[in-house]
Amino acid sequence: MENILETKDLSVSFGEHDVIKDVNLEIERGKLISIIGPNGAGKTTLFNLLSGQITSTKGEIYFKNENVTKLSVPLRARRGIGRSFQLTNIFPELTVLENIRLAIQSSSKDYYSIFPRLSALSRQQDEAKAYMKKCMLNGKEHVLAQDLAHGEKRKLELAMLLALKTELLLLDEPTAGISIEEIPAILEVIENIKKDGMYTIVLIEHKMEMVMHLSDILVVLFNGELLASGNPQEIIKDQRVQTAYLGGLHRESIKTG
Amino acid sequence: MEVFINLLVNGVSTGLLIFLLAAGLTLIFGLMSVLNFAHGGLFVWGAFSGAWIYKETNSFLLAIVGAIVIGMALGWVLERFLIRPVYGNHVRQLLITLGGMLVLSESIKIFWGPNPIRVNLPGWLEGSYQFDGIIIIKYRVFVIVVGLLLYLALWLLLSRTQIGLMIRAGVMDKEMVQALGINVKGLFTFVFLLGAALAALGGALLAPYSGVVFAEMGMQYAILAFIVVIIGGMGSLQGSALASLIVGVAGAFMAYYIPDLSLALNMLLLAIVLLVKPTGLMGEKGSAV
Amino acid sequence: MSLLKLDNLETYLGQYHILQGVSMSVEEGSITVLFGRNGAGKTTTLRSIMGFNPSTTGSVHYNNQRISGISTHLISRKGIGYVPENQGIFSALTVEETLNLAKAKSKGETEEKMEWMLELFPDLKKFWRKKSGLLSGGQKQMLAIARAYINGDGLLLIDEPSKGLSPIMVEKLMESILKMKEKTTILLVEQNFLMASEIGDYFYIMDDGKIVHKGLMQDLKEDKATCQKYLGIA
Amino acid sequence: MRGLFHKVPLYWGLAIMLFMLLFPFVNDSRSMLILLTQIFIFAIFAMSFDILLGYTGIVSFGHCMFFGIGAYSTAIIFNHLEATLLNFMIGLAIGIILSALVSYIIGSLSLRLKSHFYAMLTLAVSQLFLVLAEKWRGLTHGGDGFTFSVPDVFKDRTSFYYITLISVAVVFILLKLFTESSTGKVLKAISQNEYRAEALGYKSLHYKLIASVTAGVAASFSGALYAVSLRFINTNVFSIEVTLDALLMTMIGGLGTLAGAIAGAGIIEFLRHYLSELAMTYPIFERWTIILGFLYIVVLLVFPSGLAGFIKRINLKNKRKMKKKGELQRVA
Repeated sequence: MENILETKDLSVSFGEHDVIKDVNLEIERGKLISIIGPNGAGKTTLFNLLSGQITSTKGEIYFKNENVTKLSVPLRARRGIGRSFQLTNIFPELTVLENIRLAIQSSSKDYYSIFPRLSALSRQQDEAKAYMKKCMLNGKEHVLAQDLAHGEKRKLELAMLLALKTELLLLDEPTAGISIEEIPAILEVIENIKKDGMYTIVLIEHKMEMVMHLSDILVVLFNGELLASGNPQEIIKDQRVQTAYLGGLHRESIKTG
Repeated sequence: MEVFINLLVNGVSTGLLIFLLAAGLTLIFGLMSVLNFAHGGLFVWGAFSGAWIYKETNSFLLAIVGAIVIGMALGWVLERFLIRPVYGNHVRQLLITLGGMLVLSESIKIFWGPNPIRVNLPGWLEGSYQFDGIIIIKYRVFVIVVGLLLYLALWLLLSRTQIGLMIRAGVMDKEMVQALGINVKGLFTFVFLLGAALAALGGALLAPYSGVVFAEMGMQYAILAFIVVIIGGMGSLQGSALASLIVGVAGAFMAYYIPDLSLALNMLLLAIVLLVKPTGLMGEKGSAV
Repeated sequence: MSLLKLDNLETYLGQYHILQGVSMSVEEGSITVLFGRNGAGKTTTLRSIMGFNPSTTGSVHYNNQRISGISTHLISRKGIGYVPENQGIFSALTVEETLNLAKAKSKGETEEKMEWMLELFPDLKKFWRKKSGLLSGGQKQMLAIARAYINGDGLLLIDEPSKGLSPIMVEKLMESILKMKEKTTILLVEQNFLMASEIGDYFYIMDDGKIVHKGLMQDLKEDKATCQKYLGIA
Repeated sequence: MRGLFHKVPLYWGLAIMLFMLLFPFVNDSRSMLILLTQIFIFAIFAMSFDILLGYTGIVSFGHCMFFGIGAYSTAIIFNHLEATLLNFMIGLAIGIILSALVSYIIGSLSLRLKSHFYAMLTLAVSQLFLVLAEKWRGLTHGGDGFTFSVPDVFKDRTSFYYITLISVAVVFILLKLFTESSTGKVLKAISQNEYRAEALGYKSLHYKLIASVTAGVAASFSGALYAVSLRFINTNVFSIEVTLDALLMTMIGGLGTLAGAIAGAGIIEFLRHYLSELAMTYPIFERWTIILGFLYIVVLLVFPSGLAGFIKRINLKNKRKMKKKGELQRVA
């Protein structure tokens, strides 16, 4: 299997503080990778680097063998890197269908058209319905996004990511702020997407049961460095990972630094 | 040479009047990021009430004090009933303060009729000084002196007093100021009233200077003040002072040499600043973009 | 005696139900640490106490007085000092001006408090006339703590002081905070378990907007299972 | 066409259109026809403003400049050339091209700035046009203005009534299609969450430019009709009151609905008509601008979503009530 994403010595520092240090990642297409690590380890920063919200101070990012290190957020989105945020980010006063259509339009060519073309409309409609099905939003076409339940908003967000023809989905805590009853549905959607085989998913998640259940590969980040990566079952038993979580590696880093 | 000096004096005095108007705008914006379109309304109310009180009492001092009191009273009403309900919503602030502006300048016509009214200079400020052919009008010197004194006073207030310290801190982090036990709403009311007083004073000083006052003047000067505030940098007092002088002086020269283009000149200055440094000459808070 | 008492706080941020019934108390003269992962609601708890994000139900009592529902500046004047997560530094004010501002609405022995803070954080004295924006990260944190203490010495709410600081700096700060316990009560939000567990007396753990665990810090250190469940990995 | 028009409003729209078409046969009061014509013209103007404020969230305080550009272009053409329909078309085209250019230039200069700046800048530029119109006396005759003659078909009140009525209908349908198009949806998206729209890959500046040019062109058209209806023009078309009219009409009718703008134009023009009649007996009403100003403030404070929002809220309440009733019945 080819690698969809690779990073080479990726680093970023804010002032004198290194937030991400020489991270080398290789992510295979079609896999689900979870990034874990204690708070402040740099997980969200790593996401920001991958999606282009911030630019690296050192190192490169390759997406489908193309160097995307210097590209802006919209350009990366065009190439297939999409990201969901910790807070849902949809257009509240548009319907579910319109939200998804917006995403489809953006990835198709006819996006400056001033008058609606009916053929394009119905094609988009069908496409949108397919995404809605995959994300279990059937029957909600004409509901305003603001009237959706919380978990459904998350699903809509995922559907929009798919509609953007995203190949690499960066999901930042997809279950945060969602009630316990709604979590299984979100999990099912993520599994649905994964089953398709077309999508590669990178996940930041704190709920360990979920991480263990979903992931093919676990990546542990600590103090901005890649501490370990590999099979989830093995990673979890790693003694260094255990102490890292309790803040115990600080002393070691004092010694080395 | 004579022309040059005269134009300079004219420009500086006009600039300082604009500064009085702009100072309030910029302080209010800096502290609460409220852009008060109605500010020009306070200015024109200051002009009319000052002129009216002077005509009735023949006391220039009383006219100025009265104008300030009326300006502050209107400012209080504005703050309490128009601006407070829409805190934090920029679009509604813009829309509602524009309505406030309209009501303020229209109500002028109810009280003083729709026609411009003439205003006379107080006797002790009439006349001019002459040095070797250079004629300097007394009242302009008076305006310059008052303007400089007020700038100094404002600067002292901001840099030397406790309330100035609170205002400066509030511009940077409103929440933290509250967490230090300071009532930000009260602080804002204070700044708003201060701004209203300055605007009304500016109007009252302008009235005898231009000799005639009219209701539409508020909007005209408000636009000038906005241009000044953007050029100087939103929220910066020094920036506003500098930009006021630039606009005043450049306007005076333009009005003398190419009178038809004087308003275009300000737009040109504005466009250049917006293109080159959208935060203004001395703005650093990054209020633009 | 408990100085601060939260009773069943429920707080919404927009449509998000952040605090879902938070009850806790802080004993006078103690350091209480509030643990929990990102997004658990720790910062919102402090912000609800300060009145920035008032709770919709439930109450906060300080010194047996109800302080929920009144505005922030009045809460502060009861003697509660606050160090926000981003430190809330007034970057264009000097150290001197910042600390003077802290005295403005503070009661009691402000001079004495000021002296003690300068003794505890001599760097502040060194950079007395420097703009606070130019201080280093650690110095800014010292300034924020000193400002909060001078402003209200009854109770200090400190939100993640170790964030973004070097380990040596964190250690120094934690020592200072421990010293401050002599004269004030502290509610500390922290992620760094090993550091915080050394200075804390009591702890609470939050998850998903609820308190899921509480007790003596001593017990938590020995309770590996709880540590792993909420603070580490399963 | 499902989804473009919901059925009920479509029927309502057709019924109102039919009524308006028949109106001159029912009531041939000249003043009523003139008033309605005025309403149609301002309805176009208000709709153009709604594209900016309601659909895209752009606050412009200088919308009168496009109205004025359209009005002056037509008036000046008729002042210099013969009063023929062809010349009207030429004047209209000049106005539209000028407006498109001006809105494009102002927009690309300042739409990337915050709303404050744009509002102020447009206000200042529109005042510049006012000054220009006052100073360029050779072309505009300054503040006194000038009269001109118009083609006969415009002179006849009834035929002009129909021309403006059809104009409103056409502009409404065109703008409705525009707002329902992909571009329109992106505009709506930008007004709700600009950052997110950018993240979807839409360059918001381009879309805002499209909106402001569209609005400028439509406003210019209404200005041309306005000039023709008066057969006279002066610098008043560039005054801030004209912008305020647009604001008031869209705010009262409800933002982002187009139909609301039409209703708002009707309400304001009727109000103005009756207030100025009242002014004959009570001089205080000569200052009706101040009454409109107060009305505007009250609307902003009390009904921020206007008449349309108010109706929507009532509908929603009824729906919820019905839903509740249904649930109760099910429980029972």
